[in-house]
Amino acid sequence: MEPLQLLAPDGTLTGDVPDGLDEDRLVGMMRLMLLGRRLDQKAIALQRRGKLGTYAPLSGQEAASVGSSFAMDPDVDHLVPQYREQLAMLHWGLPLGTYLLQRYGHPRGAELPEHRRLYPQQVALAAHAPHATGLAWGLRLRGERAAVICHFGDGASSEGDAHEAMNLAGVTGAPVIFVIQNNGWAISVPLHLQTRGVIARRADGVGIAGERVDGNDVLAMYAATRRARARALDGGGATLIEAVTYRLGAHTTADDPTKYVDADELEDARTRDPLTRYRTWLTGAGLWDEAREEAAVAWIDETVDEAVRVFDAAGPVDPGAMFDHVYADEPPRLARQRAEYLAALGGGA
Amino acid sequence: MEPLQLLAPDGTLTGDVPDGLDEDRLVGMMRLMLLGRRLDQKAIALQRRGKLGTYAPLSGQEAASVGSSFAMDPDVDHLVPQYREQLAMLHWGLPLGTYLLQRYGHPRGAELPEHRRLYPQQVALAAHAPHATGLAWGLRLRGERAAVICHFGDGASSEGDAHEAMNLAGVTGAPVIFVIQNNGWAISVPLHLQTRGVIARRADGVGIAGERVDGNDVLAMYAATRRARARALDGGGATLIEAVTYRLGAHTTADDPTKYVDADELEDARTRDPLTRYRTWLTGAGLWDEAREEAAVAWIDETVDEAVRVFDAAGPVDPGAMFDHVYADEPPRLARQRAEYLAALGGGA
Amino acid sequence: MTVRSMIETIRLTLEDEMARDERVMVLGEDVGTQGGVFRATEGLKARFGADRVVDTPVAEAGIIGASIGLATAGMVPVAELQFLGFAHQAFHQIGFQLARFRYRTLGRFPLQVTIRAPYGGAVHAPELHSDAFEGMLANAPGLKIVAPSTAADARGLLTSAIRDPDPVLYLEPLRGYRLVRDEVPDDEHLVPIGTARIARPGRDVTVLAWSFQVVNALEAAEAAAEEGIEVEVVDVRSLVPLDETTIAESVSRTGRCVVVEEAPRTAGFGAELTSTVQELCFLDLEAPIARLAGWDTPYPMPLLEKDYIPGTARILDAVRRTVAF
Amino acid sequence: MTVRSMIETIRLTLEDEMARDERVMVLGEDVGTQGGVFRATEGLKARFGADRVVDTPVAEAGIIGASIGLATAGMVPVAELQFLGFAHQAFHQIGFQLARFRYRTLGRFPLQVTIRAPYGGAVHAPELHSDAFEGMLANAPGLKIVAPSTAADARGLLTSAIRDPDPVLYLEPLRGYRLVRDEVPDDEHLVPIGTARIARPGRDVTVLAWSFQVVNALEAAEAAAEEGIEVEVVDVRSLVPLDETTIAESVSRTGRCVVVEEAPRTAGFGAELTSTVQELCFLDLEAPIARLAGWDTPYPMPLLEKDYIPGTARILDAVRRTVAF
Ligand SMILES: Cc1ncc(C[n+]2csc(CCOP(=O)(O)OP(=O)(O)O)c2C)c(N)n1
Ligand SMILES: Cc1ncc(C[n+]2csc(CCOP(=O)(O)OP(=O)(O)O)c2C)c(N)n1
Ligand SMILES: [Mg+2]
Ligand SMILES: [Mg+2]
Repeated sequence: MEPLQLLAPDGTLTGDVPDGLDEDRLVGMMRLMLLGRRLDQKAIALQRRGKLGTYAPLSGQEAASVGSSFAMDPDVDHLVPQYREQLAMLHWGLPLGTYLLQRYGHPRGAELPEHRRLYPQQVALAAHAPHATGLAWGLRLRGERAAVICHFGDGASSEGDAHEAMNLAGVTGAPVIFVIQNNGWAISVPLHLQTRGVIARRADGVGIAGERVDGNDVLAMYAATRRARARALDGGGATLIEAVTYRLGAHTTADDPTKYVDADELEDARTRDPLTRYRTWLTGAGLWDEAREEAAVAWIDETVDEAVRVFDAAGPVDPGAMFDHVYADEPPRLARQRAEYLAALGGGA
Repeated sequence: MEPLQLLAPDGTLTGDVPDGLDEDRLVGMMRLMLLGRRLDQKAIALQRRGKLGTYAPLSGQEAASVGSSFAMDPDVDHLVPQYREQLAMLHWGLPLGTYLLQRYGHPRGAELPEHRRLYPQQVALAAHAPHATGLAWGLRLRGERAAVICHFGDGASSEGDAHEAMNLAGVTGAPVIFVIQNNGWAISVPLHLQTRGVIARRADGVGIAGERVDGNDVLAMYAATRRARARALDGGGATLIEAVTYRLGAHTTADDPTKYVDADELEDARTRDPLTRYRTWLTGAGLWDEAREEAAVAWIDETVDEAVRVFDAAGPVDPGAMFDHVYADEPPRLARQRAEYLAALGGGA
Repeated sequence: MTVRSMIETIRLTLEDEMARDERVMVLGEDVGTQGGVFRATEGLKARFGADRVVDTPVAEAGIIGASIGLATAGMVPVAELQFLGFAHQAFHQIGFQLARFRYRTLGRFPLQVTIRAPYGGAVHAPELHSDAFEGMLANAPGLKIVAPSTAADARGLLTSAIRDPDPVLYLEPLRGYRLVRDEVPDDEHLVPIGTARIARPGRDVTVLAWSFQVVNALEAAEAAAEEGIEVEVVDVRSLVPLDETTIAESVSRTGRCVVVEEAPRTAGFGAELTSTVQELCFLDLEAPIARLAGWDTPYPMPLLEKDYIPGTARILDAVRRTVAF
Repeated sequence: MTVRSMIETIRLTLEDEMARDERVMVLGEDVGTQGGVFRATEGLKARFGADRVVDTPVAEAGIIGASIGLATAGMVPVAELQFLGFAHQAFHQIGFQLARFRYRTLGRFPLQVTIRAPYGGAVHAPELHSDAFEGMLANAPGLKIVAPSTAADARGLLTSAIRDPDPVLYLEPLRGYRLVRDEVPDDEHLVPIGTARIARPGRDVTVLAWSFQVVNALEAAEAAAEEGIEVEVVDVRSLVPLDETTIAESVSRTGRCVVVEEAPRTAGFGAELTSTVQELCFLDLEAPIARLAGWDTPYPMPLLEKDYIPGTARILDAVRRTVAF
């Protein structure tokens, strides 16, 4: 199953620029992709300085995240992300500072935008897939014209939850788009040990639409997702998009990929870098130049620095926060535990 | 995806009689199918008289069970069955009396043949599918030339376990054959609410071989399973066989299908009765006649009567049986509980 | 007030709640056309349509996972698990997704979800159908667990569960579906989650039970009364949150306590009750708290089950021993 | 004897057992080339090959389910779950398939399967990675559960677990992987499953703990000693089966007991210990058994975790209160 491609690895346009992408948005995609790449560097540096817990870099997957996100309307649609979707989450309005606080383990890092179209990032692989199906199904039942996009990885696609979610999407006709980021790895486990099947083909087995897309081609990702969204909104049901991409960095900052990634394979993958490809085309099309790159970098540095400022200003943790939001009303037993805890704090224990 | 068919519903042979079926075995399949049909009647009667708990009739699915079972070698291969596979279990040497005791809830009903190639029947839908994968994988690791066959239903195929098992079979190359008995129903839920996909197509998604077979055609079921077994033994890995069949009876004796099964649909399904079809062809081929039918019925009645005698002779339950086989060695706490229980029994509580 | 069976009451309550609030929907295996394998949802699809009464594929994690999504979309899902024994397939979704969503989103995504599940033994069911594993889920903060023993409470607690802004696991006693019959309010009736009920007052010993074991406990109390022992039966009915006040007050008064449950003894919910009572009533206890439970074996074959789960005789015996201590 | 860290000891023990018995195999996520995310299986694939050290797809139910099948085929699988927090995805396979296979086949299919899972908090891990839910699985008869706190016991219990004819869940303290270091026998070393260990003798109060909390308990005991309180620390180490004899003997002697665990308090395994002790030692108890645990909230964000799980200060405080009662 040949992946859909609109931009060849050398940046040649092999199809049409998809509808819905004016200059602003074409440039916006580039900027967000760049932000992703630089965020990785900055976050890894922060982590080394002990400011973040583990961080999951996204380098290599910028096109898959950004193309699929731009094809949705964050003012209307919903995002149900796995942990490596920081770019999609930012696109849905999560402040970068909040994201960093989350990685730091600060309770305020769990703050989500008020609009409630952004789910918390999911750590349990594929456990959020049925949530996405239910959410999309519920939107349809409530008569809202909106779709849901849910990202997860090739590893997560092996989980039973992924199958249950996609099959349920098939029978309910839920307007949901599953984007499987097939980045070749689940931590150290390569794709051929994860599955011998073609992930996109799973769509046939559960009766939803399926597409295999070059995940390093932001235009193809955009086009496929846009088509899937139109299908979802028109009552055509769910789509599974397999984004064939490659994880260029470590699984997380706790991981050392040199132990298991073949250096040649990695080199080869770098030749398909989604940023280079898109930049080449964008530049050729007269939409990108050094000035724009510099402006983007300045904006990014500003954005990241601002986020780090927010982060640094977050202040100490409110100890009582541990007991907040377990239930709408605190049961007596929990109230007693809270009191006991706060008293001990006061007592200097 | 057109199901493989060798016998048309009117009993015309549309392909070749598969290899491996001499007269004896062709007749043997008919006899076992007939046994199934009559066992349903007898078991339902026993259940009405309070002798069995719930019973899950198999009428309509005889060909799928028998054809797939005959293609395996019970002296070598292993069976990992769901609860509606009484015929396959008998083929693997389970005494019918034991089967009835199991349905009665008698502890001795859990006795399995000593050869250990027959797993206990599984009640938790698809939970046995990963067992089958692991067993097949283990046989390969141990250097045994044997395959595993594992049956479950269209409903069970929606469970995450089914996906995990089949995907793992793909990457391990385990010699396992999953026979999905797509009988149109999961209790009251019809196939189109169970899935919108083609179940056999799931094979592509996980990288195993897939076949869609007319499950009411015992020759086609035999042929497909035989092919799958050869593939498994030759290192070609796992196969998913979707047997397209129909449940002619109730889900179990506790179920009233008239509440949800359309009478016309059922009438229509009866025209594809696997027994009639096979009997017609077998008769035309000169391998079956009234005398053979009578002999078969006599043998069946005898078999069932004998089983009922075993059943009746099973005697009262050994109360201590409740505590047996929790662990190889009984921990002190459990020993104390056993003693307490037995003492209370003695004391007439 | 009308005398109704428990199953009829549950059906009626679901119907009332669906009529009252159009966001309420029912989903699960066989809940639609069939009306549930025990008829708890009979007639609902005919009245409310296939969008609100949904037959799902056989996929428990999917059912609970989808309920989470449905709730965040603004629906009020009431999911049925056909038997609690198959809740295990959804364990990660119940204990670690559903229960925690409010907490991990700082209240942004509360989940008004009810899970109904029949459970409990002595109905001659196949393997795994009789398992009583409520204690396992009681260790998952964020989830509420209730288990009525009367039809009236079945109504009151189900109404409260559906309207509760947090997820509630609502356990139905298989054995009591038709056996339990009592006066049920015809109109709206709420029992606050987190309150126990004194099912029978008594001064000599407190028996703590829930679900069908309350019926057994009351029977044992009758028998004990004939021997001059006055048993107080407390229907715990809300496992999480627990009504420590009612429980502690009772045991402190009687000074003796017997805890009854159907799960295997080791690490069942009875252990929580026993611990709580010894913490709250230590100085008032005149005998060790007796824990009655299933034995530490898997649920046995049906012909043995009546000896597996505690029955009247075992409760009576424990009551006698506790009083005589 | 060599001083080794716990993680090194686990690795070594796996290697020894694989060398001893060619049926032993290791499977799980990242156990192969990577040698496990914590290096517990480092070097094993190089030595024993890809057939016996297997990187599996990300599918926990599949891993445990396949282990059942592998065991019946005559292999001895040692499955790794990357974190106990993801055992929930396999809950039905662990608690209701693996644990029951011997029972439901009348002994025909015993399952010699070990599940290794790191767990426990205070390592600044993401959500769900620190959960301590051993108590939930303790309610599943047929499964054994062990949780060493020293490197020596890590060796002894892992050897016993792998050789045990029944399924054993072997819990590894994340926090202790590198922190815990002690003298480990170089040769074969077995600790019988079902035995507790007196980690420190004392006469005033018994602290029951397991896994990393034993380290905290010992620290608290040091501090208490300076105040003149002699704490006896019992390392429970085998949750199922439980060594009631050692535990009861200790508490009966000291008359006082503190139970420490990391799971949420309600219905954690601490409840089982508390109940057992009050049953076995009722007349000897001079104070209520104190239960220390995580609070009844989901595991909090990392910056709060040190206040979530019991630490030395809370243990010391409970010890003081229990002695002063
Ligand atoms: C249910 C579950 N099992 C195991 C893990 C541990 N784990 C974290 S990431 C990971 C690999 C995931 O691979 P993939 O889904 O391909 O996503 P990627 O990291 O490549 O983006 C594993 C096994 C987990 N988080 N959740
Ligand atoms: C895990 C699990 N969930 C639910 C059930 C309850 N249940 C028993 S049979 C059944 C329908 C199964 O349908 P299918 O798999 O098609 O098999 P069939 O009965 O048609 O042979 C259901 C839902 C179960 N046994 N196990
Ligand atoms: Mg991946
Ligand atoms: Mg079916």
